[in-house]
Amino acid sequence: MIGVGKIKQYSNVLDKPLSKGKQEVSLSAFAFLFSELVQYNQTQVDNIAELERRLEDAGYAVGARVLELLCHRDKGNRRETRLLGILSFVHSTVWKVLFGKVADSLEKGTEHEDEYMISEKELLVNKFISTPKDMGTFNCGAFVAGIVRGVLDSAGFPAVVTAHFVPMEGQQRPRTTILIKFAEEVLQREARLG
Amino acid sequence: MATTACFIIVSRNDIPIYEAEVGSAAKREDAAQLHQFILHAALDIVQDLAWTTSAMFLKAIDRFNDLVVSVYVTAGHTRFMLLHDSRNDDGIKSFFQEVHELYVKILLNPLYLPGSRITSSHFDTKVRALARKYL
Amino acid sequence: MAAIYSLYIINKSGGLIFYKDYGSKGRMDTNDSLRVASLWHSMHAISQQLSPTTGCSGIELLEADTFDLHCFQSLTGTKFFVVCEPGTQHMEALLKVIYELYTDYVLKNPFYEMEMPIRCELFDVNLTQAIQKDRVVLLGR
Amino acid sequence: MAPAAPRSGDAIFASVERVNAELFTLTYGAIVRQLLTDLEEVEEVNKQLDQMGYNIGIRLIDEFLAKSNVSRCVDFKETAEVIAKVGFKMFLGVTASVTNWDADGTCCSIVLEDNPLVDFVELPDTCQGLYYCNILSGVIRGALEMVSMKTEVTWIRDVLRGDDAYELQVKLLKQVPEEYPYKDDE
Repeated sequence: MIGVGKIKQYSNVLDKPLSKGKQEVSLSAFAFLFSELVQYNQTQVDNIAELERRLEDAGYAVGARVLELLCHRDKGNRRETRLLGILSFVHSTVWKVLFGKVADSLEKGTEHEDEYMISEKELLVNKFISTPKDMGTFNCGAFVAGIVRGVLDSAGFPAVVTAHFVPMEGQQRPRTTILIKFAEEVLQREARLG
Repeated sequence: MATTACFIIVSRNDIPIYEAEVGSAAKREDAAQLHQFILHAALDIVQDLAWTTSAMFLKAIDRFNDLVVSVYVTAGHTRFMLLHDSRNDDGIKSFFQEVHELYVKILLNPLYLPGSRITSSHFDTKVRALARKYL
Repeated sequence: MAAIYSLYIINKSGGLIFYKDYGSKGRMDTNDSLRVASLWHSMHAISQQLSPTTGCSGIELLEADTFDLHCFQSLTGTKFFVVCEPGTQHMEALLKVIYELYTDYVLKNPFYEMEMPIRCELFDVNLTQAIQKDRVVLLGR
Repeated sequence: MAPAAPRSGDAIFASVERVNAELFTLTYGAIVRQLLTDLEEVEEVNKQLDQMGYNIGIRLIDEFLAKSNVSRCVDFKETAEVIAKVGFKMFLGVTASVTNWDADGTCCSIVLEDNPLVDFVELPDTCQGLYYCNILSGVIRGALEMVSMKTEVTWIRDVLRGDDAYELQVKLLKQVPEEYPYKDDE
């Protein structure tokens, strides 16, 4: 059998160079995989809140890895130490790598000091998903909320992160807003660092 | 080549996940214990320092007799700490940066739990090789 | 002038999983639409046996004096058929577009269970747009 | 309307919407991690991954047919060729080749040049029996079953277990004729 399909061989995985992040797969491949992730988790839970939590947990571990990879590869080994820095890292660097574009908007919450919102008219993971009415406010974007929390938590900015559908007038489809509510310690440190 | 050098990796919540005596001097068991104790003592200095700079390499942050503590903090606040007697800052920085690349690859393994002990033997061999090369 | 009267989608065992009518002509209530679906499923299958040519894949076009019926069956057995005004053009192309919308907004929806009736909001939205866009093409004829 | 000529995998891959492979790899890693926590038994995880692949395959086949204009495959040989040449490229952007045909053309191997499911995976001692990419075998089995081909898909070579390539064996068990059983027997 000639060496068909001989993959560049490395004696061990650590010899392999880090990927440049240029390789692609079809959106369909991701959509089918994500749909299966949701369906599998539906069989493991008995209410919607649990389903959202499980999707978030799945995303959390992705976030922790994305932070280290992107700060090392795309950010030249620089760490984010300020709140606006980490938020713009998520809103642009993370979004561009994972979803191919910068997020539509990053806003500070109006009512609360510790709230920020990243919104997306068409969140990639929700592109083909129609959430049944009887699932209320459930949003598969919980997976993305988990990724964001994973990035923020690992970077030292613990927060509660949730995904919400927000209707937009004149639009049939609501946009998805990722609501980030930072922990008290983050705001105190920000104040201290001045 | 540093005669005495002790390298540890500490997770974000201060749990050691990797240790290696990488100095050229003969290894003495009690020395390793002492080295790790010194490094742990320096942790709280690291905690505050890390927020004052966006750099990962924090250089020398503490001293113990003729031994110096150099630290490197990754984006996820995993800390590489080196107790050494050599003065070769550039060598130490390169050592940390190359270990960082290895650490990212370990972390990208979905079957590795972030913050748990690094048990990959390949990782250990490569770290010791890097130490011989740079320290 | 409602060029397209109605659209049916049948699963591979003949069950109706989607029915939509466009305007009053040829409107069916739910029982009738179910009956039409299984009737068509059997006719489509029998036609393969009757056909003199081997490897025939069943009726693709049924022309009657008051309507045409264009049918597309995927290799997986799902049938899409549209009832429209006689002589309407582009129906094969429209059915192909609907098939692709089905693969996107139905099969990639985690809340859709295979072979069951389609209740996917995104499918309806995109279908309406596809039919409208196509109707413009028809009117522009 | 003359059936359009089947499009090459490259042509389709270039024309469809694509995402960064890292999102795909990291999401798949999250799935495997979830299964390992939920099921603990590595053999159970292998089964569940295959089942999840099957669930994807029975849905993905329609997109494959819709986008590739593939008309009915003459025989299993052509089918395997189309899966390798068109299917893997169209969805995963990787080339695959078909080899090792048996005498009567009902069993072959599909060998992957690259595998976007895997980036820096190293099987720890606790996961030695794991077939990390087992979702792929399920996808092929599910997809073929929807076009009336019952198959058995197993791993022959797996880089994560020390082999030099990823090789799947696809064995045709039964070609299920799907004439409509209109004799009222059911």
